[in-house]
Amino acid sequence: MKEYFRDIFQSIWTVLLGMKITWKHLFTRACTMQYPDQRWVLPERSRMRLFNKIEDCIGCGQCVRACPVDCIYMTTEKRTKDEAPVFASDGTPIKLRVTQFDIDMSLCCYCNLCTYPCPTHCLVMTPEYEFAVYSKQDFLYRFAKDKPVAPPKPAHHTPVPEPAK
Amino acid sequence: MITLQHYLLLSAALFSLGVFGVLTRKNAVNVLMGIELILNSANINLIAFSRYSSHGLDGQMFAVFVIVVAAAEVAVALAIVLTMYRLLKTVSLDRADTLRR
Amino acid sequence: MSVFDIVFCIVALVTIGSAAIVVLSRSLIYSAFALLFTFFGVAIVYVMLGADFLAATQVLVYVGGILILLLFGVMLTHRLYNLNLKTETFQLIPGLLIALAVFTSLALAATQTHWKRVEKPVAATTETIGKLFMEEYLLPFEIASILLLVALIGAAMLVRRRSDA
Amino acid sequence: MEALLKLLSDNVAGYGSLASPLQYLLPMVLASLCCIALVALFPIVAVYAERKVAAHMQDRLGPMRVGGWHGWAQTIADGIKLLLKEDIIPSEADRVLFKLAPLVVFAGGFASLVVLPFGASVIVSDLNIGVLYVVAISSLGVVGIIMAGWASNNKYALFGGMRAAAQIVSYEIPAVMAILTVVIPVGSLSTQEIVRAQEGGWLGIGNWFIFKPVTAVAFLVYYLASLAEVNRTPFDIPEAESELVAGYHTEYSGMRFAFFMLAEYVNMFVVSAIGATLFLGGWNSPVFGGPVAFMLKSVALVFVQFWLRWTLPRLRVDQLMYVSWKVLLPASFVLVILAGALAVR
Amino acid sequence: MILDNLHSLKFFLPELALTAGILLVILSDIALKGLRNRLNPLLTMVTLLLAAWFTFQLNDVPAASLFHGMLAIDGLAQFFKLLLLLAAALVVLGSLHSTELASVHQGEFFALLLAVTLGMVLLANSTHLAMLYLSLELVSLASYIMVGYLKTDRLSNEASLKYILFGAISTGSMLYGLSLVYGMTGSLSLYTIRDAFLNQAPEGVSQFTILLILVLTMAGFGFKTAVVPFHFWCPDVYAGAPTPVTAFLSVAPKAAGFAVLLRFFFSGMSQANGTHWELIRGIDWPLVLIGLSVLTMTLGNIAALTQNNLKRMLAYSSIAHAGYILMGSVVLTGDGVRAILVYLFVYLFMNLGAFLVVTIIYNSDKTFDIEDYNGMFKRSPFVAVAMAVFMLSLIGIPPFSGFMGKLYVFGSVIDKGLYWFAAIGALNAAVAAFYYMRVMKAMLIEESNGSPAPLQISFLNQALLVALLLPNVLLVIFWDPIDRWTSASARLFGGI
Amino acid sequence: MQVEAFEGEEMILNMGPQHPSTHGVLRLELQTDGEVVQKITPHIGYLHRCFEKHAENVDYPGVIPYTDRMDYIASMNNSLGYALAVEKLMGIEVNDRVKALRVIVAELNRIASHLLSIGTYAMDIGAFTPFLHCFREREKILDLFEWTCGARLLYNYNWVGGLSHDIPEGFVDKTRQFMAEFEPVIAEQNELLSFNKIFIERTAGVGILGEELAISYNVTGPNLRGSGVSWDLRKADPYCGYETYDFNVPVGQGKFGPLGSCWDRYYVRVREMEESLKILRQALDRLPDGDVQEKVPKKVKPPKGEVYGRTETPRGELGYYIVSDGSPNPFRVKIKSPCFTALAVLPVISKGEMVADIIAVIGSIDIVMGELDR
Amino acid sequence: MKTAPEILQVLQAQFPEKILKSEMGVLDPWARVEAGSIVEVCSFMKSDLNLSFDTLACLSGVDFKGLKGETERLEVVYHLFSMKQRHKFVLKVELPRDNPSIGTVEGIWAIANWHEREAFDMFGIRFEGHSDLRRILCPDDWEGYPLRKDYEQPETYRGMPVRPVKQFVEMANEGLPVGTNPFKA
Repeated sequence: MKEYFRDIFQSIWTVLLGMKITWKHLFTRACTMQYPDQRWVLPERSRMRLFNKIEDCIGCGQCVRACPVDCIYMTTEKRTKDEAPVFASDGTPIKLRVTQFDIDMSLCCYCNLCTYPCPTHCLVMTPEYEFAVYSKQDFLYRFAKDKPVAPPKPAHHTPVPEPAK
Repeated sequence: MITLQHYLLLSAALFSLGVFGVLTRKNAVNVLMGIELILNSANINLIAFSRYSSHGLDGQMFAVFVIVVAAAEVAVALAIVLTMYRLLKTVSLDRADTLRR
Repeated sequence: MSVFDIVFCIVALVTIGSAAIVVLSRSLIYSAFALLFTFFGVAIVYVMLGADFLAATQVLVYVGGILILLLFGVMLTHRLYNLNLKTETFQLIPGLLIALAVFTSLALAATQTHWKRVEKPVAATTETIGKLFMEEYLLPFEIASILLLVALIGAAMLVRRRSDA
Repeated sequence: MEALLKLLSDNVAGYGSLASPLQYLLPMVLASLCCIALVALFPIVAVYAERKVAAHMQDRLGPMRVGGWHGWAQTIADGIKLLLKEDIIPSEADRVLFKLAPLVVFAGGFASLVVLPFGASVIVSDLNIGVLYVVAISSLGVVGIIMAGWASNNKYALFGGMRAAAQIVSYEIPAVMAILTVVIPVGSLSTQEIVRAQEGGWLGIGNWFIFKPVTAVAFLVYYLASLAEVNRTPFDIPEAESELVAGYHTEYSGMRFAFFMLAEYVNMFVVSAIGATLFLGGWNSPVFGGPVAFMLKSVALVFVQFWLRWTLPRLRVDQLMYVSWKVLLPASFVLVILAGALAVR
Repeated sequence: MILDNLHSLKFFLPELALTAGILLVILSDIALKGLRNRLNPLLTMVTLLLAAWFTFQLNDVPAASLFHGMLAIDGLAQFFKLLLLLAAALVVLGSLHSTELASVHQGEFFALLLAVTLGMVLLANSTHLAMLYLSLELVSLASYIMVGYLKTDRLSNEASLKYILFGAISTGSMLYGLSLVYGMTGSLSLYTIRDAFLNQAPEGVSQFTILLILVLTMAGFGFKTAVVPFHFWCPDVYAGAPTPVTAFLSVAPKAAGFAVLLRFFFSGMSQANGTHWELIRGIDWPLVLIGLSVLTMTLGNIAALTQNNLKRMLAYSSIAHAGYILMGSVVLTGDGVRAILVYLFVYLFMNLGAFLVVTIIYNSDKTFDIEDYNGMFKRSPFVAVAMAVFMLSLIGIPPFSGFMGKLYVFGSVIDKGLYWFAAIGALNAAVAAFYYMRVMKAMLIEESNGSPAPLQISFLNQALLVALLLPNVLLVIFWDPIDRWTSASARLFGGI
Repeated sequence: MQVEAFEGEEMILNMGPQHPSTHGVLRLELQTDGEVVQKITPHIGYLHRCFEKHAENVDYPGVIPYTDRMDYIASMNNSLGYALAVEKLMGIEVNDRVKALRVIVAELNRIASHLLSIGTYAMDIGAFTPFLHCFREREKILDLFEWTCGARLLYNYNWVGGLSHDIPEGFVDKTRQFMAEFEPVIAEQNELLSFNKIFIERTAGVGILGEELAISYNVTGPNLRGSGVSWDLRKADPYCGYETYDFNVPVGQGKFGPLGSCWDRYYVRVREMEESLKILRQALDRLPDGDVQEKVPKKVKPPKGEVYGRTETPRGELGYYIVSDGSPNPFRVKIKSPCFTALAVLPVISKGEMVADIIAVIGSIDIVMGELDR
Repeated sequence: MKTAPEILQVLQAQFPEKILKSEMGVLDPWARVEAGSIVEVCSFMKSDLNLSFDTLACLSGVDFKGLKGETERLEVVYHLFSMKQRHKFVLKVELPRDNPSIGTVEGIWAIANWHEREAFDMFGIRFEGHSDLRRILCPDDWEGYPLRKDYEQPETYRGMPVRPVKQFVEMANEGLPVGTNPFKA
């Protein structure tokens, strides 16, 4: 019997306590950010959109190997001796012509693993986060500017997951 | 002009529909619905007569009791029907024939 | 024909029509929901007969109590999720004949008899009913409460799962 | 309505010479138009208010875009969206009942407005069984809820419908008992009579039933029971989204869903208004009486419903029944007996 | 003399005692978990005794109408009160050692039994249609539950389902009939109804409507008394219900049903005139009852002939007895009413006795089949002989009290000159002898086909059996007080 | 003719895979009798990506983004476990700064995970406001993470032999500020939710998980501690220098109703947040200098062998069984998921409870389907 | 608390013939048990008061195929821990790759139920006596055992393609108008 009334009292009391808290919050400042009007300033390390400065790319393919989800596709061909030497902005000579540098952003897992091994730091993740597109196909980013001179080889493509040999 | 007879005819119709339901339906709950129709028809009678009675509200008082009894009756009947369902997994009256066998 | 008459005709039609659905419909659940309209129609008939308290009681008890009980009865006594709760009928023709005979005789009685009747104005009934309950009808009132108690205990006893002997 | 009739016949020349049915018809139509306006407008405002209240209690802002200032037009936009949405009926559902159910639920709430005393003469019809009428007519909604739950052909919906029915039926009893504690001293079921009985007193509020010992507790009982009757937290088990998805209206969308929402908010208003009528003095007020005071009181009670909803978790279905049968019911019995004893004295 | 509520209370003590008993039993069932199994029967018995004592106290008060004309207190009321209380007490004792009931929780059982008793007492005395309907429903509702008390038993459950469906339909029809009565007379009180009929112009009373009312209302009374054609429920319910409940139903509600039948037709539809009643305005209700009576006893007896289940056989036999009892009601004389009372009184002992034997044998053998009763004499001569006495009494063989009931009933009919009616009755009694004899033959003469282990009978049941045997044997010898009591009791308020 | 026991109305209720409170794509097949659940059959695998197969096809560092995606609520802890396991296999010992930073991010992530768990649990029970209050605090932690490693959810921060980034300038102060703001929130949530009578009624006494049962089902983490077993890998099998921190292991006490109920499990999480704050404070105080990437190998190629590494994630013991064949790709990686074992015990502890209780139990064992299905 | 060699000693004393091989010097010392007696060994390890391995932390299948210097086989690895004694041990069982079958330890540690279902699902190892050996992560009608080294992923499942029909890059290489350089502008 005593317990019965204690339970009733406790119910009412804890409900009142809770109501006190919500009442207090009714007048605290909201933490919402009004997104398109106010904008988040992302820290510089933010990993959002991949960008490749193709001019600096030496076609080493380290990023392709590092990518755990195989979303980077690269085709290169050797520059012939007679072509004028090309240098990346940090002075690295570019021996390969990158005829295809595609990143399928719809597959990217934003792990950043591709950018670390890049010797010329041309592949970076930018803090740019508004890159929605109307068509999913547009998530295939094609960076390569050079057209292939040699007959095209089949693209380096590893389906995910790769079946065991 | 609506007169007493109209109400009585309405109640007669309800009563016979109730009797029809009671006689023809196999489902116990459905039979209960027929019984409710019968009780309602009697209540219409009582209240109609009360409207045209010379003194007092006897008919209405009686009707109140009928409503009360109807509620109690339905509660008990449904309890029995529910028990039957638990035992036989059906409420069809033609399955309730163990007693005849 | 006055407005009153028209209303009565409509109400009577709805009442009888839905009552017919109750007893004729092959779907149990339709029968149950048709009862709603029957009960409501009857309540409106009460109002037209000047029994406003009775009308409210009718709605309260029949719609709020009995109909819900019946609905629960329907749902608890069938495989819950079987949408076509079809029920069978038997002895359709004899039943029809008997019902017709009953209706004819009741209708005859209703129309042929000289009922005792006086024309009197409609008056509010609630207070009178209240007084009657406390005076002339005190005993039935008390007996009705015992009846309800017995029904309550009995019904609870019957549906209780464990018989805590 | 009677007041409206009088107003018309007093001020409109020749009104009295109209045919008698017409004479009654016009105020009837006017009154129902007012009710429809209330039914349509109140949920729009209340939904917006609830979202704002909820948002601020959660340190959010809530709708801020539609219509400019603090997103005031959000619910209007939502309403339009609901109206324009495709009308989906599950293929295995029972079409007739599925379509009928929202109307039945809505009718229950709508019909209750008839006896709400907005002001001394602002009432559709001062029935002498007013309170009983509200209690009776509100049971219509339960049937509609079961209908919706059944017709959807969805287990969750049916679960919700059955729970709702059981819940509303069991909480009706303490609610009615609590109402009785007011009816007994007043001696009338008419809502206007009850309001008039609370006139005057200390500071103009001393006669309100909430300031009297027995009825104050009764108010608590009534308010809790009414929360359960309109399925609000902590008693929102029929539509508990974490268990039953959305309860009986899981399968509803578009217009029909809007009807359920309207009915829910109208019901919230009705129970609050009845609470205000019975316990808070109705349109009585020391400062300014009439419809404004009545609405303010009702809205305040509605606000408390919001407040509780955004504060509390919900009970389990058996605990719900426990609260009804073992806490509220005995309490209300005691209260009725006390009220009767006081009335006799 | 019509009394108001407050002044009625002191004449209402038996019923008050019963009400208090119901509440106490329920409370003790809830509150005293440890004690309740022993306390509840005790409480019930005390309640019944107290009620009986209060009834005795009221024996000499003048006839009156209580609670604004709701109830009558008169000789008939006193008689039925005592009869019903006695039946209830005997059934309480008989149910204590019933294995059927032992399997379920019994707290509610006694509350229900008291409720039925209260309902019956009120039913027997009510003179107001609302009161009549309510008390009828109280009796019915509680007995529906009692019939279905063995809720895990299919038979019991089916019996109660049939009972409640038939009951609801019958009482619904009766209600419709009552509403027509109200319409014709504008009143619900039986006395005012009679006055209204008396004062009505002859052409105002439509014979057709009256007939309709009689048929519809008889549906209700006939249901309670198990009169053909409202008897369909009876065999199934008697067979399915727990045996003590069957015993109770076969005696007490039947008696109450006859009581209310007497009240309705005698107080409400006829006018007392010296030693007999006169029909008013051509309401020839006995005509209907004669037909029903003949039908009832004939059908009941013929159906009983073919039964192998003793409970079903007793059910049909009880239908037949209802037919005999109904004979007393059609003669419109005080003797007829007294015959009914006498018959009900002796029927109580013989029928309860027979059912007690059934209970005892079921306790050990778990059977109701007559063939399984073979060789009972070897196993327990006492039980076999007792059963024989009850059977002989039921037939109406002279030294036993059953004979007195038949004597009074047939006598009253012959008195009125209805020789053919009496002849039908006698013929029926002869037919009935066949199936009663069959039971006796099985128990006394036939050889046992199973193990002839001696029957185990508890001391309580033995004592009870003796208590039921004695009236059957001795009443004829000490008949005088019974004769005086019944003739004093056959007196309705506002009647003769 | 006597039927001994009633059979109730049995019906099958499908809860999930799309249901508001199954915490992802869990499907439970409930066999109910009215509101009471008689039998529960969990059906999992809706989120199955075959992580273990993936892991065999990428090199060791490439597995880390995948581990992040298992328990996406507590990615830091997942990758930490993997990194530690591989380091153990390769015999790399990282410097103290890396250790301390790993502790800091792991504990921050633990708080974030528990906040989400508590918040969604409140929502399961029907209280919406605590959910958003918890999320508000969680966002602050995610801000810190984003600042540190550039991502809010899937960090790829713990590398084999080091960390991807050092903490940014001012991180310590920001974290201290967060801690100062966060501590009163715990008390407030306790008042608003934990000690609310309705909440207690809903959770205490429901889904009792006994000690024996828990150990037999290898239930770990807060679920195990909720049953009163003081077992925490940070104490029992320390890693990252946890043995040098001073903190307690909160266990369930059965304060309301029997021990091991939903409330106990819930409240263990609340108190663990306080303990995490304690650890954080010590770690921030001592944070030594050093290069977080000094040991990061260019080519991760562990020797032939195998290792079973386990860490205490917010959900319990997360084990990595790694078999190396000496090549750059792992030969076999098997995850022992704490959610897996917790869900396995669900049918046992919630049998005979009501449908609404199932929600409470699911919420209290705090499963993440990403980790469960892998 | 016992060290691994001590545990091994106890085991060897108890089951002299059943312990086929063991390695102690590694990170997680292990012992290989004869496949037929794993239930026996496990129940001993749980019930023995000195060992009291009360929990099965992990049960893994490993498919040794295509590994130089190793016989082709399936292994079931039991990681056992004792919460009371705070020590650990690893048991291994060797099974043939075709039609592997072993007794269930479900009766010893309840969690084995799910772990064994997973091993069955992924490797096709049958656990004899298991109460409910169904697939757990894959759909019931999935074909093949995904974690076996020679598993070939099916092209379709119930008519649905299992992997994307075509990657965007393939479409681009075929000259379809797919993809842009969003940074061109």
